[in-house]
Amino acid sequence: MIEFINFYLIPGITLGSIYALGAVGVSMIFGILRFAHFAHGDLMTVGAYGALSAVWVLGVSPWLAMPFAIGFAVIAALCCDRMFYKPLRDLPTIYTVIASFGVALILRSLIQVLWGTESQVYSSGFQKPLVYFDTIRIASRHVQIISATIVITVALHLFLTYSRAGRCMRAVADDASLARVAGIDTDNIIRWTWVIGAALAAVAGVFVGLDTDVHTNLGWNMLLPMFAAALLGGIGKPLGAITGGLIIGVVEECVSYPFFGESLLSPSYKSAVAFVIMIALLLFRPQGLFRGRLL
Amino acid sequence: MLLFDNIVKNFGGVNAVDQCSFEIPAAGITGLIGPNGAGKTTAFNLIAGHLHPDAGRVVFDGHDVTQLPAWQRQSMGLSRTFQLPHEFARMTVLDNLVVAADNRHGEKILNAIFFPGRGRVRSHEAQLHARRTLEFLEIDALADELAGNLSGGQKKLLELGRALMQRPKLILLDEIGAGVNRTLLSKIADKIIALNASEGHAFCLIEHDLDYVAKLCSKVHVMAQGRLLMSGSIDEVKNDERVIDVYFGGGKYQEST
Amino acid sequence: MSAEGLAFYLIGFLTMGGIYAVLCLALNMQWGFGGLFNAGIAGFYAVGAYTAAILTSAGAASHVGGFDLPIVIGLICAGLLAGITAWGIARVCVRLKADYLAMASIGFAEIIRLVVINEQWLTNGSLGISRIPRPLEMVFSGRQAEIVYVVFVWLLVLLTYVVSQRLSRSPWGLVMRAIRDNDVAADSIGKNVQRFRVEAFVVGSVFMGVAGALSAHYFKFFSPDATEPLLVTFLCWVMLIAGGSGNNRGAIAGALVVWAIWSMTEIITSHLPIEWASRSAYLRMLLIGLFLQVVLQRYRQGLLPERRTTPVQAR
Amino acid sequence: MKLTVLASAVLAIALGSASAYSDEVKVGALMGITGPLANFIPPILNAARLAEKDVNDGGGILGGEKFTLVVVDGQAAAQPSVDAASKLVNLENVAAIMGGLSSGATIASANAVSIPNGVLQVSPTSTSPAMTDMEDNDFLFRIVPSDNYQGQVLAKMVLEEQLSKVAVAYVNNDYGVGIAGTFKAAYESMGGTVTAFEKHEDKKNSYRGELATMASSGAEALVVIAYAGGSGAKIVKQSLENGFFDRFVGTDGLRDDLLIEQIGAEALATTFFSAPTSPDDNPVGEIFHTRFDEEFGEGSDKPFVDQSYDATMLIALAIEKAGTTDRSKVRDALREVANAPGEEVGPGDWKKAVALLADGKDINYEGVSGSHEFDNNGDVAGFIGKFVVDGDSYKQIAIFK
Repeated sequence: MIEFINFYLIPGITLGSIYALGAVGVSMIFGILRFAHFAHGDLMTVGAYGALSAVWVLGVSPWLAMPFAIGFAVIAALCCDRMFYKPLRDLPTIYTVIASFGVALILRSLIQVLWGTESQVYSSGFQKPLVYFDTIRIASRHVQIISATIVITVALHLFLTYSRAGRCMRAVADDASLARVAGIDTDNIIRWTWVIGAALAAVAGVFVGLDTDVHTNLGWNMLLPMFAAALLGGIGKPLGAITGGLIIGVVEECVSYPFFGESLLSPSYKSAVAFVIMIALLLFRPQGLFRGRLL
Repeated sequence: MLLFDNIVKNFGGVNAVDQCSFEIPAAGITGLIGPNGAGKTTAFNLIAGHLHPDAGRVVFDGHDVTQLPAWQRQSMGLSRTFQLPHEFARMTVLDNLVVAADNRHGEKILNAIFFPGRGRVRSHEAQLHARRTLEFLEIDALADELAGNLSGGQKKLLELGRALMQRPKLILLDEIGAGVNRTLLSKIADKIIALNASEGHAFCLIEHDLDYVAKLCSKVHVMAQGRLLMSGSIDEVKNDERVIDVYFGGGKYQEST
Repeated sequence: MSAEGLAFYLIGFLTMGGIYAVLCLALNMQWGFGGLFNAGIAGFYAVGAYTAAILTSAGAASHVGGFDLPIVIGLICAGLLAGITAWGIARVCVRLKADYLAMASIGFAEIIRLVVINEQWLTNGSLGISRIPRPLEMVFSGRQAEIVYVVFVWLLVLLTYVVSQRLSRSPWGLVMRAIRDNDVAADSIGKNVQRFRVEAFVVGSVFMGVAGALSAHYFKFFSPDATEPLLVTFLCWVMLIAGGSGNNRGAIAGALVVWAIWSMTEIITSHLPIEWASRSAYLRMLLIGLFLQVVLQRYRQGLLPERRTTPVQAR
Repeated sequence: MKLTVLASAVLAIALGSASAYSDEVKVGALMGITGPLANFIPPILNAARLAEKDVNDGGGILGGEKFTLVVVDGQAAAQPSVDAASKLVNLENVAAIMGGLSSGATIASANAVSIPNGVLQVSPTSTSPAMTDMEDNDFLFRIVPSDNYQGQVLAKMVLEEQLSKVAVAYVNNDYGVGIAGTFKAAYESMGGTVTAFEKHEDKKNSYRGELATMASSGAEALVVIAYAGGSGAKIVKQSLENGFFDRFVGTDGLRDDLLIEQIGAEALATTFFSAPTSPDDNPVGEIFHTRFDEEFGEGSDKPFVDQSYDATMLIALAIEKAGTTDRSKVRDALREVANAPGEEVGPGDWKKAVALLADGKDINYEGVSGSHEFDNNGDVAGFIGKFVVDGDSYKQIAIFK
C-alpha cells in the first residue's frame, strides 16, 4: 500500500498538477474562443525554455526564473493570437483549429532554431527524497510542485470569483451571446484568456523541466492528456480543468499498479488511458464532470 | 392528421412544454400562437422529431411516431421550415430543392459508386419538379445562385419550396413571416393559401402577427407557459380574456415568461 | 545533375505525391463533402499499411504474417479492414460536433498506434515488417521497377478519383453536401444524417487504408515511424485546404503542390553551408508553418475552389 | 496558381545551384534532423563534418577535388527519408549516401531509392536485424553490429559480473526492442534469470511505478536499454532517488555524458556499459575524441558520433579507391578498403591512405567505432567494449569479440 502511495499516487499527483495547469488554458480557450488550441502544449515548451535561458544567463534557480517563463509564453500567445487567430475569428472554427496546428509547428521550430534540440536540465545531480513517518517518500521538488499548484488554484479561484475580469471571463465562457448583450468587452476578455492560459502553461512547462528535463517536444507530448483533462472538467470551467488534470494524471500512473497481483494494464499502454477517458467522456458525458459548455 | 398528446418536455428543470395537447386537422391551415417563451417552437421541434418528449405521444396520420427520428417522420409526409433560415448555404438554390426530393436509389452509396446510372431518372424528375416549384414561388431567376447569398425573405421562400419537394401531407411553418417585408409577406400568404387549396397540403404555422394569422388560419391554438391555453377560431381567440391577458395584460402568465 | 536524374527524381516525387493524393481525395470525401473533421488519418493509414504488409509479405518467425498473398488481395483487404475499423469508430463518433470529432479521432488514432507498437505478435512492434513485395517485381528491377510502381500508384489515384467524382456527382453526394452545410435541415428533409455520415467516414477511411498499403509496398518495409501524425494527418490537411476542399481535382493538385513545397524547399536549404544544416531543417519547418497561415488567411478557397454547378445534369 | 509559380521558381533556383559546382565529389548525409531523433543530431552531424574536413585538409579526394557532404533531413521517418534520398541520388547526383539513422528510415530509403538506383548506402546507426537478409544487391551496408550481436555480448558481460538475476527496462523503438530481445534470449540460455522485462514509451515523465514493480522482483541490477537523452537518464535518476536499484547496466544509448551530468559520477561507480568499439591495439578513439572536442567544444561521447565519422570516412575511402564516382565501382571498393588484409589506416590518416592507394596497395580502415569487417550481408561483427564511468567521462576496460 505504501508503495502505491510513494511510487504511483504521488508521481500521479505531480503529473496531474502539470496536466491541470496546462488544461486550464485549453479549457478557457475552448470555452471563450471556441476552438481546440493545438499549440497549447508548445506554449508550455516556450515557457520551459524561457526559464532555461534565465537559468543560463542569470544563474538563478528555476523558481526565480518563473517570471521569464511566463513572460515568454504570454508574449508568444498574444502575438500568435494577433497574427494567426484573430484574422480567422469570424470563420468556422475549423480554420482556427488548423491554424493552431501550424502555430504549434512554428513555435516548435523557433525553439529548435534558437535553443537547439538537445535535452537540457535546470540543475544536475539527484536528490534523495524526503521521508515522512519512515514510510512516505516524496521528492522535495514534488512537494514544491504540488503545493505551488494548490496556491495557483486558490489564486485562480479568487481571481475568477472576485475580480471583474475573472467574472466576465466566466460569463463569456458560459454563454458568449448573453455576455455580448451585457456589454462585456470581448477583446479584453480574450486578452485575459491568453494571458492566464499562457502563464499557467509556462508554469506547467517549468514544472516538467524541474521534474525531469527540458526538451523541444515536452509540451506537444502532453497535449492530448490536457485536452482530455479539459473535457473531463467541462469546457470553460477552469477549476474543472484542474480537477480533470489531477484525475487523468493519477489514473494514468495508477493503472499499472498490480492491484490484484497483475498490473491492470501494461505500462506501455499508459498513454492510452487519457484517450480512453476522453473518448468515453465525449460519448457519454460530453459536458464533463462540472457541467461545462457544449459547443 | 396530427395529435399532440399530453406532451411534457423538460429543459434543465424548466418545463418548456407541460402536458400540452392539441390536434392539427388534415385540411386547412392551423395557427399556433402565444407569447415569447410559450413553447411553440419547442412544440414544433417535438412534432418534427428534432426533440423527443419526456412524456406523452405524437401521433401522425394514424401512426405513433413518438420514438421516430425526424428524417423518418419526414418521409411519412411531415415537412417543416425553421424560424431562423436553415438553408444549405454552399449549394445552389436549385440543389437546395433537388436534394430534398426522395431518391432512394441514387442515395445509396454503393449505387453511387458502382451504378451511377441508377437514380438518374429520379434526379431528372426532381430537377423538373424543383424548377416548377421555384417558378411557382417566383424565385426561379435565382436558381443558380448560392443559397447563402439570398436575402432573408428569399431564404424563407426557399425553405417553403424545400418543404414542398416531397409532397408532404402536413407542413409546419415556424415564423415564416419574421424578418420579411410586407410585399413578400402577402405573397407568401397567397402561396400558402393556393397550396392548401390546390395541392391539399395541410399547414400549421407559428406566427406573431395576429392579422396575418387571421388572414390564413381557420383554427388557432394558443399556447402559454408550455400549456395549451385555448383553441378556437381567430375571432374567438382574439376576444378571449385569457389571451388578451397573456398578450397585453402583464397578468399572471407574463411574470414567468 | 542530368535529365535522367531529374526524371527519376520526378518519378519518386510523383510516387509519394500520388500516395498523398489518394489520402487527400479520401479526406475530401470526409471533410470536403461531408464536413467530418477526421484528425486521425494516421490511424486508418496504419491499419491499411499493416494489413497489406502482413498479408503480402514473405514469411517471418517473429510475428503473424507471411501469407504471401497477391498484392491486389492485400490492397482490397487493407481497404476493407480500414473501413471496418472506421465503421466501428464512426458508429460511436460521427454524431459529435467538429472539434469533438477531431479529438475523438485523434484519440482513436493514438490507440491504434499504441496497439501497433505494443502488439509485437501481430505487427512486430517497433521493429517493423520487412520483405513486403511490389507489383511485378519478378519482371522488372532497378529503375524500371520505379516506373512500374509510379504507374501502379497513379492507377489507384485514378480509381480513387473516379470513385470520389462519382460520389460527389451522385444524389448521395448532394445529400452529403446538404448535411455538411446544415445537418438539422438535412434531417428535416428526410435524410438519415447518421447513416450518411457513417458512410462518408467509412468510404474515406477505406481509401486511407489503401494509401497506407501503397506506401507499405513502396517502402517494402513498414514500421510505426511511418505513421507519424505530422507526416500523415497534418500534412494531408494542409494539402486539402491548400488545394480546395470539396473539389476532387483540387485535392490532387493540393497534394502535389504541398508535397512539392515540402520536398523542394529542402533543395535550397541543403545548399546552405553545412554548419547551417541542422538549423535550416527547422527553418524549413517554420516556413511550412507560415505557409499554412498564409493559405488560411489569403487563399482559403484553395487552388481549385469547390464547384457550384449542379452535379446531376438535367438533360 | 501563384503556388505553382512559386514551386517552379524554387525548382529553378535549386537546379541552378545544383549545377553550379562540378569539380566536387558529393556524398549525401541522410539525417533525421527534425523528428524524434532531433536531440541526437548535432554531434552526429559534427562528426560527419569532421570527416569531411579531414578529407579536404588532407588534400581532397580523387586528385584534389573537394569532398562535399550534402545534408538532407529525413525526419527519421519513412516518407521524408525516401524523398530526401531521392533528391540526393537524382538531383545532387551523389556518389554514395551516408545514413539513415533509424532502421525504418534506412530500410525504406534503401528499398525505394538506393537499391533500385544502384547507390551505395552506409548506415551508421541502424541496428535492425531485418537489414541482414534484405535483397539489396549489396548496396546497403551498416557499420554497427546488428542488435543480435550487442545483445549477446551484453548478456556475457552481465554474467561475468556475477549478476545472475537482472531486470530489463527498454525503450519501445527499434533500438530498444532489438537489443533487449536478443539480450534476454542469450542471457537466459546462459543460465541467467530475467526477473522483469518491461518496455516503456520514452516520452513519459515518471517511471517510478514500473521501477517499483521491477525492484520488487528480486533483481540484482537493472539493465537499461534506452537513450540517456530520452528515458534513460530519467530511469536511472528515479531508481536512485527512490532506492529501487543502485546498480545499472547500460548500452551505447545510455553511455552519454548527459548521464554523468545529470546523475553524477559517484552514483554510477558500479555501473557498466556496452558499446561498439574498435580493437584495443588501435588506440584511435581517444585521439579522435580529443580532436572532436577541440573542434566543436563538446559532444564526443554522444551516441553514434564515432559511427557517423567512420561511415563518412569509409565512403570517402571507397571513392578514392574506386578512382571515380561511378556508383557501382564505389560499392565494389567499399569492402576492399574496409576489410582486412591491407595496410591499416585510421581516422585522420587520410593523406597516408591516399598515398597507399596511389601506390596500388590494399588498405584496411580501422575506425573509431570498430574495425569494420563487412560480411556478405554488409553487416559487421564488430567489437563490443565494456565501459565504466571515469571522472566526467567513460573509460573502456575490456573488449569482447
